[in-house]
Amino acid sequence: MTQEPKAAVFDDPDRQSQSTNRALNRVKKLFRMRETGLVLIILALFIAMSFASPYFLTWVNMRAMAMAFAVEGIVVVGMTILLISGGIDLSVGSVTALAMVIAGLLFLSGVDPWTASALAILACAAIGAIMGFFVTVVGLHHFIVSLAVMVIARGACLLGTGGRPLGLYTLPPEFKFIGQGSIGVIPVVIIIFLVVVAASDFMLRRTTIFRKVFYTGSNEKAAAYSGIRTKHVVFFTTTLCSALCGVAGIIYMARFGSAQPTFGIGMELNVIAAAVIGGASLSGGTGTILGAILGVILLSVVSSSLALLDVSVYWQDIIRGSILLSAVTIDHYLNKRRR
Amino acid sequence: MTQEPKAAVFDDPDRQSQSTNRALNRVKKLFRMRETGLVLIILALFIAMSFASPYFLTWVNMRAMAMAFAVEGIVVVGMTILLISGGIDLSVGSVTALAMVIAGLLFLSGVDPWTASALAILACAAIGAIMGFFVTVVGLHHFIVSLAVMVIARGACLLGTGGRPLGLYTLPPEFKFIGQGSIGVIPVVIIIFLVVVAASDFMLRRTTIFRKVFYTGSNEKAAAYSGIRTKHVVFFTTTLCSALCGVAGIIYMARFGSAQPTFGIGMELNVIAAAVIGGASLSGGTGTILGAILGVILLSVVSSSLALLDVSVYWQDIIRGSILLSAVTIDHYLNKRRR
Amino acid sequence: PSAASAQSKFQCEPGETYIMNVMVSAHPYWVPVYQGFKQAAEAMGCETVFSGTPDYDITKQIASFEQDLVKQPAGILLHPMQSDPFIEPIDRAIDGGVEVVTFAADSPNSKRTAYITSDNLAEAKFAAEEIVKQIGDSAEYAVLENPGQSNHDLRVTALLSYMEEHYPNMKLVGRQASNQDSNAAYRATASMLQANPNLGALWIPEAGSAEGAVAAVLEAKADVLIMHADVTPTTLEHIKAGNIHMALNPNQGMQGFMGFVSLFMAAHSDMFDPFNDYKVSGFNPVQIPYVDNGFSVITKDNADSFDLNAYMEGRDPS
Amino acid sequence: MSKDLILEISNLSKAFGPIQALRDVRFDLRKGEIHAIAGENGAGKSTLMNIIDGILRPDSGEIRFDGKPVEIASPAIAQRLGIGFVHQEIALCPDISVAENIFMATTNISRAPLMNYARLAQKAGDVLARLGDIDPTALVQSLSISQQQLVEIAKALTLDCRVLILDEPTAALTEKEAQILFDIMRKLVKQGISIIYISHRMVEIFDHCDRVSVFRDGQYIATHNVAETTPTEIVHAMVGRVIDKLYPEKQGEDEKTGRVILSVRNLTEQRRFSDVSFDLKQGEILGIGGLIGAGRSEIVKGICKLEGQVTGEVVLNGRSLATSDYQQSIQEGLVYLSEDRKGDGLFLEMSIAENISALSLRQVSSPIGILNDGLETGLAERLGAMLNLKCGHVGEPVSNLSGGNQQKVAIAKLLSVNPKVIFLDEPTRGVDVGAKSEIHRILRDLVRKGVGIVMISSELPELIGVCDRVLVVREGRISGELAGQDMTEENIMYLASVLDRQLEAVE
Ligand SMILES: Nc1ncnc2c1ncn2[C@@H]1O[C@H](COP(=O)(O)OP(=O)(O)OP(=O)(O)O)[C@@H](O)[C@H]1O
Ligand SMILES: Nc1ncnc2c1ncn2[C@@H]1O[C@H](COP(=O)(O)OP(=O)(O)OP(=O)(O)O)[C@@H](O)[C@H]1O
Ligand SMILES: [Mg+2]
Ligand SMILES: [Mg+2]
Repeated sequence: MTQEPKAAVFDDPDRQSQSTNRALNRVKKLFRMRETGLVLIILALFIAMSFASPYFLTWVNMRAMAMAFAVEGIVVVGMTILLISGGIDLSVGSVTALAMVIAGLLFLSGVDPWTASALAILACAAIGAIMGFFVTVVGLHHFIVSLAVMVIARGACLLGTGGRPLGLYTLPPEFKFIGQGSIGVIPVVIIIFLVVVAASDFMLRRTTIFRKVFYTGSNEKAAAYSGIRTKHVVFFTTTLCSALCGVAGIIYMARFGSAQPTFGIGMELNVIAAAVIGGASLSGGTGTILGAILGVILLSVVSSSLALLDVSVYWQDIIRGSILLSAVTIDHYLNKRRR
Repeated sequence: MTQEPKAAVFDDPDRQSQSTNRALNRVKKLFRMRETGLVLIILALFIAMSFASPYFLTWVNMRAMAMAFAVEGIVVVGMTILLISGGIDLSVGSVTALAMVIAGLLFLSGVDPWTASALAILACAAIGAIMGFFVTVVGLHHFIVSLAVMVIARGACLLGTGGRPLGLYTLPPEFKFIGQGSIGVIPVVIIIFLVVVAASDFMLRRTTIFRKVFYTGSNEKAAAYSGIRTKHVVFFTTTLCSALCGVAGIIYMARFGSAQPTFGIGMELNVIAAAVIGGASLSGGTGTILGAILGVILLSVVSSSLALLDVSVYWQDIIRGSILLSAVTIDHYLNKRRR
Repeated sequence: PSAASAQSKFQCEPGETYIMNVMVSAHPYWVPVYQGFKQAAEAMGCETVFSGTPDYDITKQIASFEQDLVKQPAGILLHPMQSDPFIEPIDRAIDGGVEVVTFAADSPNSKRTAYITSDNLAEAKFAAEEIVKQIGDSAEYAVLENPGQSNHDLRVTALLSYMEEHYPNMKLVGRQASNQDSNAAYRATASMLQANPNLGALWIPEAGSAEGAVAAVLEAKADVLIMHADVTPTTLEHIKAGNIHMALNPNQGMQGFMGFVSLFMAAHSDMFDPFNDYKVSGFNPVQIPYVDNGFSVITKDNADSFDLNAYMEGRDPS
Repeated sequence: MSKDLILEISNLSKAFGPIQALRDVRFDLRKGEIHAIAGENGAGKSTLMNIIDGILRPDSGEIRFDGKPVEIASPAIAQRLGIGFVHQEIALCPDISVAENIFMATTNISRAPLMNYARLAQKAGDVLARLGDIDPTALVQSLSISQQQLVEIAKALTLDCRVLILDEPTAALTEKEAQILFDIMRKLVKQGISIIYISHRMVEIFDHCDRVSVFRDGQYIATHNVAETTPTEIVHAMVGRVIDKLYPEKQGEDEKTGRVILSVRNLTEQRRFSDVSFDLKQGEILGIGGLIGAGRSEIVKGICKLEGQVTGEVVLNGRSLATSDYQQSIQEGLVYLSEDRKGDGLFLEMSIAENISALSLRQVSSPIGILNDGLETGLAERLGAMLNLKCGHVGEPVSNLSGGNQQKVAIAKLLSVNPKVIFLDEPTRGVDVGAKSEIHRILRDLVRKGVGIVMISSELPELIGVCDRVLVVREGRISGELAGQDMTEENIMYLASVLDRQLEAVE
């Protein structure tokens, strides 16, 4: 139609401004990043704490704080990916405990700890696969499937141990090194954590396989129409989350030198909270590893700070909850304004 | 409007077949009802249990089972309505405990127990209103808000009691009657439960106010585009759920003659599970009170049965989880076939 | 033996059953208690059942208690999760001919005939004295706790008030909740160590948190005396390795054994005619307000005897 | 003959429970043709396409592709065969960028392990440049529904396909975008691609297609060469009766009262529109035209206080309104029909009856607010019959309905109240010819009863055929007003797209 030549007239000036526009967009993007708000809030907490306590900004304290959230952080990575794909997993706590118990029992029965750990992680992946089966093939909701598995896995922990923690003091030192050793000044636990985070963050943002996770979670129908096997994707993320719980369980085992059948009760809420604070949506399609990890850090720094300041235990919960609520509120407004 | 005369032309032949159609539809509806599957599963459990244990089908056992789920059932009603509106509440356990603690402290400080209870329920409603504020006005997600409130309310319980249960042995008998008395052979607790269930079921299905809850949860935007003040609706359901927790807390207090700051830890998952088993969707828009109550009954019968059969505690969780998973799977297939 | 049993009054009728009812029934604490309960029962030719609820949920425990009653046992050894809620059920049981004895937690206003427990005050006092003995009476100490769980609360508060009263120069520098979560205990201990470089001792009311606390102390290479109540295989190993100074473990076996014996006696009160008003007032003549089952002190030297897994080898847990 | 057939379908049937959506249908598609499919709402067109794309499985029947029998079990298989599909209902990922959405299928089968976002955005930009002004890096959720429709089309165009299915692609497009689409279609056909084109707009079928197949009630009726048939014949085959007059009588001279029902003055919203003023007179249907993204929807939503921070005055029957939200607007008698029926028009999993009564719960309940099932069913059945709604019974969920029938439910919802002014945003989007003329007739009747009607439509013939007066919106401003003989497609397009205000003076 007649408009076409006119459209061309439009094009030219547009093209010119495009390159400057793009550079501007990048800067804007950085500011618009969901994570910026969280970083600011955490920074504010750090500054406040370093005034409140001279011990806060010490290397040892930072190290201890990092150790306290690193392993849970691995589970958070799995949960975030699962949330992005539109799922949820309440069984993370029990599956983490089960990994310890399986590896511990195998080790006590004479299997070498590395093989035992590998088998335990495999078993956790298998549990994830079973959940994936019930979700994708049978068609049940993640929530209810993982709730049932949470109960079953806890039961398996109790059955395997008679409810008693397994003492694994005899684990060889090279195995305990995973949980207790350091390379240079940096604890191995933190190195593992950073590797998992960096790898999963990169993959989630940049690889074609993990992009399908976003597509599936954002609109399963649209993804299916584009030929994506959405059930495979959900099956995969469900399995991956449980497998990462397995990894976390093994690290805990190496770290504490014991397998505790009651470990991780209530952990699921903490883990989901971290992911949600970091921008993951419970309805799928959005979320970043970086954000989720910032969420873990936020929750962890608050807990550590309250301990460091020796706040009365009867006040701690009230303060912790209030800080959580304020943090997400501030973050929400920071995000809103930036848009 | 103009259509009326024309509509009449259309109506005549339709009307004739309508009455037969309607009767047929009703029968079909009964069979198509989501709840039929659950009823069948629960019946099957009852029959199996009455063969497995001579004690199962006794009046005393039935009474004990009903007493165990009646009060939680009231919370489930609130949660179901909230889920239908598209929300979720993780704070139900702590808020229930807080109701006891507030009423208990007031009573111990000399307030008469009825006033104390009314104030406690009001306080719970206020907590719900605050959550509703953060969700509707600030724009945060129910999950994270209620998680923070769960922590804060638990903290308040501990702070108010120093972590120790309040002995309320001195509660007057007419107050304890709510929790411990019977009218005829039927415990008052169960009567209250039935009244709440019947009233809320009726309202949810038949009143215009609660219909708006369905519209809002089904498609919030479409509801807004139908002139429904969706924020008011969500605010209302959030407040109602917490208020019902308050009611439950007061009944527990009357029943136990004490206020327990640690009551209801982990209760939220149980309550949500019951609603979901009963057909409520976590993404809003669907759910029935009847279904949710059947969900509670199912969970409760399974727990009671395992206890009655002296199943080894180490096996109980595994069996419980497996029955839960099988039940929802069977229910899912029954529903699928009927469609 | 059957001839002999007919003569002794300390013998059960065939099929006479006693139940032990607890909350969080998979918790390992109950295991040695139930073994003691069972050993006494076997000696008297009685049947036993282990019952309760796997959950930390008072309504479920009451429901399970009421279901126990349906079976009309001779008696129930009960660990009531909360005292007052059990008053009515216990009274109803006793009025219905089922004897009830409580252990480890009490329901003092009910009609239960006996209460067997560890003396948490004695444990706390012992721990306090030991701490002072080891690090002197003007040092810094801290505690981990689990607010809301009564016996743990008692172990902590009793120690604090004992210190305050007897050793006013001892300084409490940290009081943190770990709620039996080893990672939370790790976090709390690490922070306390940061804030208090001179921390001398740590008292922990249960073993799960002790595992996390030890990890933090070892990592910080701090010289802190750790004492805790209860025991797990891992804390045992830490005791052997000297990372934990000492653990105080309630004598669970005695708790179960004495629990059974008092229950049996209450159920067979016809063998006992004491000098009081029980006949006119209508209460059970066997009334034992309080039995202390005592506690063991676990150190490097005797740690090997406290391996529950070793103890349970070849025994039936149920 | 069969050598130049790319797709042959025979004896194909499909049922959804008791509803027989397709009965023994056949269909064939030649290489390099544009083959239109016509049929009433619920005739089974989308169902057939969903079967060809592997989204649904047929109950029986055979599909031959390129002469060979095939079983299309999933969209992935359809893709491998070279079938591309633009869905009637927009299916995009809202949280993902436009570029990624467009290349979702490509990403899915790509061997490259890493994403190349820069290239993706650039390629998407190239495709989009042909269609309209859309930023490839924007998130889909920030686009208007018509822009989303363009993205859907762009998505199909990037597929390397041999058969392209377009299921009512122009329902939400204006003339300009539609023309661009037709140009592209013709280029594709020249490259040997075959196109299946579904539309309820006869003009499009007769202007751009080679053959047309007609379906009715799930049955195949006939196929004609477009050159050898007439719209009347096709419509007759579709609906089984003759529709003599496509549009109802317009307002007669004697009906002009000059009484103003609604008067809008200086309505402004920071970013979306500014300085909008117009009057709606009694007895007229007022149309609003314009290009995609011009701001038509925003203006109307602003009047109803549905969205945005709006300043300016709205006067209803001589009284200035002080409404602050839509609830109050409804009470004053202003109602709005959304253009996005799936996103904000309907409660998909709820029943037809429950949908229809959503605006008017008071009508189907007792004074104390107890719902009356009978009244509710009655209302739904009455309005359903009036709009010729095709459904099993009004208790079934709306998600079971065909697209056009869903639109009828949305309209029925509005008609259930007694509004003073109705704002309709693309009211006949996806509605078949028969029902469309029925809706138009109802609108005209309402106007005669004194109800004010404002209708946004992107379909120019409809705008011209139904409205008595048309306002044209460009870039958030009213750029002109047309009435009577001046209402021509050319004039509307001109006002909608002139480049700047000075040019207007040249006219
Ligand atoms: N998922 C479903 N469940 C039940 N019935 C369905 C379903 N999908 C479609 N139908 C029914 O199948 C019939 C054909 O629907 P279809 O969507 O193919 O119609 P259509 O020709 O595309 O109509 P329109 O022009 O309105 O888009 C309709 O009667 C519809 O109600
Ligand atoms: N929620 C929103 N956020 C940002 N921009 C929006 C939003 N809604 C609409 N817009 C933009 O506002 C402009 C006007 O949109 P509007 O829907 O009113 O156009 P329209 O004339 O009705 O055309 P259409 O045919 O696309 O509906 C468009 O450019 C659209 O992208
Ligand atoms: Mg269609
Ligand atoms: Mg529009």
